[in-house]
Amino acid sequence: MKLVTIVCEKLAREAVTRLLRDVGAHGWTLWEVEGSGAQGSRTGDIPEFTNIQVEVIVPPAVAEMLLTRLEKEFFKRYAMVAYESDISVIRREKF
Amino acid sequence: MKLVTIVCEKLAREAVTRLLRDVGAHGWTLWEVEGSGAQGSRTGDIPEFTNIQVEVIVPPAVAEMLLTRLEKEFFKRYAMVAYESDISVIRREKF
Amino acid sequence: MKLVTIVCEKLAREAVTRLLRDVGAHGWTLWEVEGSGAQGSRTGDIPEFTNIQVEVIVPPAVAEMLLTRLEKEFFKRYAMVAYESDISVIRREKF
Amino acid sequence: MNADLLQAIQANLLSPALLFFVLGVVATLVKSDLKFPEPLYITLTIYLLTAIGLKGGAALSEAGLAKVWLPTLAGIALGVVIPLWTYAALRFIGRLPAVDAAAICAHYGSVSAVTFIAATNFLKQIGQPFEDYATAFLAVMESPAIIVGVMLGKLALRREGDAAPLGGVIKGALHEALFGRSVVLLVGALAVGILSGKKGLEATAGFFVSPFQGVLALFLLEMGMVAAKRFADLKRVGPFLLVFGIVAPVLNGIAGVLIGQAVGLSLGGATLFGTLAASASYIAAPAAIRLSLPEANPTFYLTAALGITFPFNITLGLPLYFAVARWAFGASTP
Amino acid sequence: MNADLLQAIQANLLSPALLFFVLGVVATLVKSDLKFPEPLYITLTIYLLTAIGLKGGAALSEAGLAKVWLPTLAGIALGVVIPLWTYAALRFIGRLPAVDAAAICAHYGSVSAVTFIAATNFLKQIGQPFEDYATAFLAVMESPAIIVGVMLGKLALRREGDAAPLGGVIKGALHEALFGRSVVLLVGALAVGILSGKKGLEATAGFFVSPFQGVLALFLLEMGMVAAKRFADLKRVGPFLLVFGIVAPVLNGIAGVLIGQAVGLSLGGATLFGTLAASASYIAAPAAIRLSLPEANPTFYLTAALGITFPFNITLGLPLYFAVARWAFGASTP
Amino acid sequence: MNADLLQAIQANLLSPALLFFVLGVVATLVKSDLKFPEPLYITLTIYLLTAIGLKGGAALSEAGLAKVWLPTLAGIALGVVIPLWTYAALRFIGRLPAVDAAAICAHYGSVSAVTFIAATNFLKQIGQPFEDYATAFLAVMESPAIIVGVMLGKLALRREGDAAPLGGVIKGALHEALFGRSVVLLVGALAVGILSGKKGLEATAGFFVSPFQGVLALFLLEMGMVAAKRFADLKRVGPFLLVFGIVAPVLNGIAGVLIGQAVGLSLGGATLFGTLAASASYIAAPAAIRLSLPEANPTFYLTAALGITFPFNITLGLPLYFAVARWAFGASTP
Ligand SMILES: Nc1ncnc2c1ncn2[C@@H]1O[C@H](COP(=O)(O)O)[C@@H](O)[C@H]1O
Ligand SMILES: Nc1ncnc2c1ncn2[C@@H]1O[C@H](COP(=O)(O)O)[C@@H](O)[C@H]1O
Ligand SMILES: Nc1ncnc2c1ncn2[C@@H]1O[C@H](COP(=O)(O)O)[C@@H](O)[C@H]1O
Ligand code: NA
Ligand code: NA
Ligand code: NA
Repeated sequence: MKLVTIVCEKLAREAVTRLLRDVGAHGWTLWEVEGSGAQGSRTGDIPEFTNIQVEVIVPPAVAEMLLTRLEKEFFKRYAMVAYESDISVIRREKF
Repeated sequence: MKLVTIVCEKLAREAVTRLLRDVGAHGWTLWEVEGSGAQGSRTGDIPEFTNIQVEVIVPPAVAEMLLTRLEKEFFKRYAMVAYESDISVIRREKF
Repeated sequence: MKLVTIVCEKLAREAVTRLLRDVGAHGWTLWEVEGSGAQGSRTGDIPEFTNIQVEVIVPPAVAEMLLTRLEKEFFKRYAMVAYESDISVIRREKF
Repeated sequence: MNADLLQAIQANLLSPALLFFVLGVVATLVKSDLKFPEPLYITLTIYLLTAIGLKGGAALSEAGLAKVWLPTLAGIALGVVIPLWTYAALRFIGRLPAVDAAAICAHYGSVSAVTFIAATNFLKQIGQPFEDYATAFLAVMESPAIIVGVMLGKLALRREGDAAPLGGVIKGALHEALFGRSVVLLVGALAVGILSGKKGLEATAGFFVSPFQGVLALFLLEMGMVAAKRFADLKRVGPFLLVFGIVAPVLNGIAGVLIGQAVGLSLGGATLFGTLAASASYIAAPAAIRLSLPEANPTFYLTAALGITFPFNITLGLPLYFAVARWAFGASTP
Repeated sequence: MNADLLQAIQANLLSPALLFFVLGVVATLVKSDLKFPEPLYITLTIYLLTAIGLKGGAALSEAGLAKVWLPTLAGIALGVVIPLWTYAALRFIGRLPAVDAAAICAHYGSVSAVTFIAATNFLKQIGQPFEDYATAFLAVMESPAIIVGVMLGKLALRREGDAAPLGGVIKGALHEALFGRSVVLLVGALAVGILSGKKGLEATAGFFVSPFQGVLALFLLEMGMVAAKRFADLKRVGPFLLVFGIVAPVLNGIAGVLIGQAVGLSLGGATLFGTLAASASYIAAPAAIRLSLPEANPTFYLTAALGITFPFNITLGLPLYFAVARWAFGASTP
Repeated sequence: MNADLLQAIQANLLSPALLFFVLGVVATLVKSDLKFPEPLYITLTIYLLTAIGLKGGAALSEAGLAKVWLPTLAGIALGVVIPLWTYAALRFIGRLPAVDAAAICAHYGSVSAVTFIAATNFLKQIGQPFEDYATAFLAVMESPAIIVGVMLGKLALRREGDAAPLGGVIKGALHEALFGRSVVLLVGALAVGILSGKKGLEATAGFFVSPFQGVLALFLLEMGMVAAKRFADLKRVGPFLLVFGIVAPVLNGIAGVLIGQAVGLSLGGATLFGTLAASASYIAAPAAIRLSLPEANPTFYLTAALGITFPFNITLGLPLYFAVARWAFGASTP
């Protein structure tokens, strides 16, 4: 299985979770983070300047599709970073 | 070394950390997250509907034991997801 | 690409982010966590007893340098754990 | 009588607290991005419990034990009896699995602090005096039902072949029932109120008394959102639980009012006693049950307690229990 | 007149609220580790919006609709006209990209609740009466400009070849403009205030009224830090936007005062009306724009609204709009 | 005299603030899941510091500088002398490592705002007047000891062969000591209070004054939990530090009272001055020391300051310093 991690501004939350449903993820985990990157530092004190980190467990094919669509549709619009890594889950059938 | 990640409802916290001690983990890291999965969305606004994410660094043998016990004892009872991944730590002797 | 994860006490935050800039990381992501380890449990209720988790995406060479400097300069001073893992990012040129 | 009830309902529904509750429901239904952060929810809970505990304790220190011991015992008895009859109803009429019936009956036997507070608010709104030390009944009624419910559930699991040692689980449930955060805050603040007395309350009244009703209104805004999020689960729990979520509090509420009168409480006090009997816990019980009876399905008990009974009680239930009390006390129209 | 203005400026700058704002700016500039956690920021926002809504609603329920409909319509009209003229200025004088101009004009056409609250605070400080129901104008002026701005931006993107269906985006923007958290809280609390009336406000005054000015001071401490963090971006937005961030509110403010007078508001009310016109949204608009016009660069609109216009308005703007109102009303030195 | 002391102790222990502190200790000892979220802790800290700063500043603006400069200088002097003698004691009697002695002495030379606030609360409780501008002494006494302690520590590390450049570290420590969040809030709010004066305080009294004692009570509930969590470390710090954690504040407290009297303070003011000398910092100092002297073991200084001295001071210390002041001023039983 793949774990896809997305770090992006909080205001993109709706758009990101909608995409996750679109590509067929069965669940996700999300929390608020602070960050610093090319688009300045996001200090986490007011909602307009907070990031979220989203982690989603998906099969490799879905991971690929997800990353492709993030690159095409999101990267020029939102402050965002995304990557995937290998994990081994219990209850594979769940994802 | 292995990093075992557990995402589960906050109310399982005591039970999970007890298990970690049981299997011999020397430490853990934990924070609150929101989530969505088979058992509905956990919106993070009141403690009854919040998740926690627990990350624990353990040797491979311990990781295996931990995941087995999670599967046997926890999965039918709690909203939960668990997986392991490979990491390389500094100060291996610590874990 | 490498993902370096650092879990340390919140009071080391300034020192850690300074180090990240020093070794040439282009960004980082950070949030507050609770933890338990060799130096006792950090309960996350007051800033003096909270941890942060820092995640930073860097090329392998930078990751190595970062971990080496953490080991040399930070580990005897601060409650801290650090490890690296392999990830594949989109937009490699960013990091 | 009917006109009285309507008037009481109207007075209740037009209070800021209730209107904010409705606003919370509406905000969720229109999918607003309004959301209370968890630390705010916890802070409001801490505030409401300590404030009511402190006031109740100060009142206790004035009233003395003589007036309080009988209704206190009655409250504990109710906390044992309510889970027993509701368990039977859920199991044999509702045909729910034993462990779910046990979990639900623990919630209905235990009490909801916020419902109690809303009731004091309602009585204040309509100018009906009540015993301020009634908080003590709230405090003693939180735990017994949880322990009864957990024991019923564990016995059922045993019969189904679960060999887990009972002792440890009961100990855990006892600990949670006695030292869970809501019980500790409430009982602790009661003790602080008793020890520091009227003088202590006066010194801190600018924080614990004057802003109280406004804080309650803000909290009910959040509770409206929390309750409305459970509405989606209403179809999942089946028609029996929907009916149960309204009939059980009404029956418990009427019984509570009558018992309250029998043990010597005033009209206002009996209304509060009825409200306690009618209310279903959604802070102490869910935490304790999740820890001690994780086999029970939370959708059932949370939806019933939060999605049905809580909204019913704070909107129509309170005026109803008050009307019952007025009828029982033979009171004439004021 | 000049002396009056100076005196008003001084009264404003020496109020605790303004001084705490300056403290926030200083704390950021000296790189202190002082930081408000996000839940506190959100809590303060919720408090201020519900408190002002409740008060406004109670005032509305006394004043009646007859007095309110004309200025309300005027407010909505301003919310449509301001984004149009500012869009033209940003586009053709400032030569900004169309989508950025659209985003910015939405912020200046919409309103800042905190600036409005600071204005009521200022009027209270100097003893100038005003219409308490003015909150209603704040409520209706939040959304129209956002919708106008999003439509302008989407039309521009179309011309540039973006083929995304307009309908969905406008629907999303409408939803955010009507049900975004600040609008829901403000309109909802207004409704609560109207329904529960003076009695409801009195019951909760210990929370929603007496601590209000102090809470505002604390919030402005945070706003000082937030605004000061934008100062670093001032060089990035270019000289035009710097000038725009001060000239636009002044022009809008003067227009607002005169229109306020024309539709029958008092001296204090016209000052508030001018302040609303002058203020730039930094809660409702950024969220809606980020969702509906993510192509626009947030550095532009956030820096202009938060880093320039907000500090200008609450320090010098308020006394200025008041001076304009005094002049318009031909008032003599008090 | 003895009877007086007992009575004062009782008055202190039966105040809601102290009782809530005890409740926090108990909640931790019985392993309740009660927990304050960090944002609430930070919010309470911000509130207490700004409230006390504002009140102190308003008092200063009335009193004028003439009355304040001498005790202020005395306070700074104490902030330099206390770390010197405690360092010597820790090093040569306690035989602690130099860097740990340096870290601890910084905490005892610096001051605890909450202990100070508890002292004002105590004096109010027993009806003893005091100088409201005493907050100014609190403000100036936070930093000097931290700087002294860091310098002592760095010199020690040098002798042990650490070649790190001293300049940078001292600069960092200075920055933290002068611009750390607690100092900025306190000094900033003092300045706001001075500038906005009595009028500003009155306008915000509904937030910064009337709820103050209640907020303190809630905060002490949290502090009770925080302190009790350190109790587990008591055995780890050794018997010397246990004794030091009580003897040092008593000696410093007596010296503080006498010096306070010598520089012209009233009975109440001298009690506060003694409390400041006796108190050990647990907000400003730990942060600064952790950053500038990370080689020091936090278990030592946090356990001593939070686990021993803080609980001692707010329970028995306050009445003791008051008794000393009464004796010094030759006051008869009231
Ligand atoms: N190298 C990095 N390592 C970890 N997180 C990063 C990195 N670069 C950016 N981020 C995160 O991604 C967010 C958006 O990045 P950016 O679009 O570069 O501003 C930042 O606010 C960080 O939270
Ligand atoms: N596919 C997934 N990816 C990431 N997190 C998940 C996924 N599925 C479930 N989770 C997390 O695990 C929690 C429990 O899952 P569940 O038992 O499926 O409701 C959810 O609330 C999420 O936080
Ligand atoms: N085995 C582990 N797995 C995950 N996190 C750990 C582990 N050990 C320590 N930590 C984290 O690192 C922090 C510092 O560790 P220590 O220096 O061992 O006290 C702890 O508070 C935990 O948050
Ligand atoms: Na009940
Ligand atoms: Na405007
Ligand atoms: Na001291």
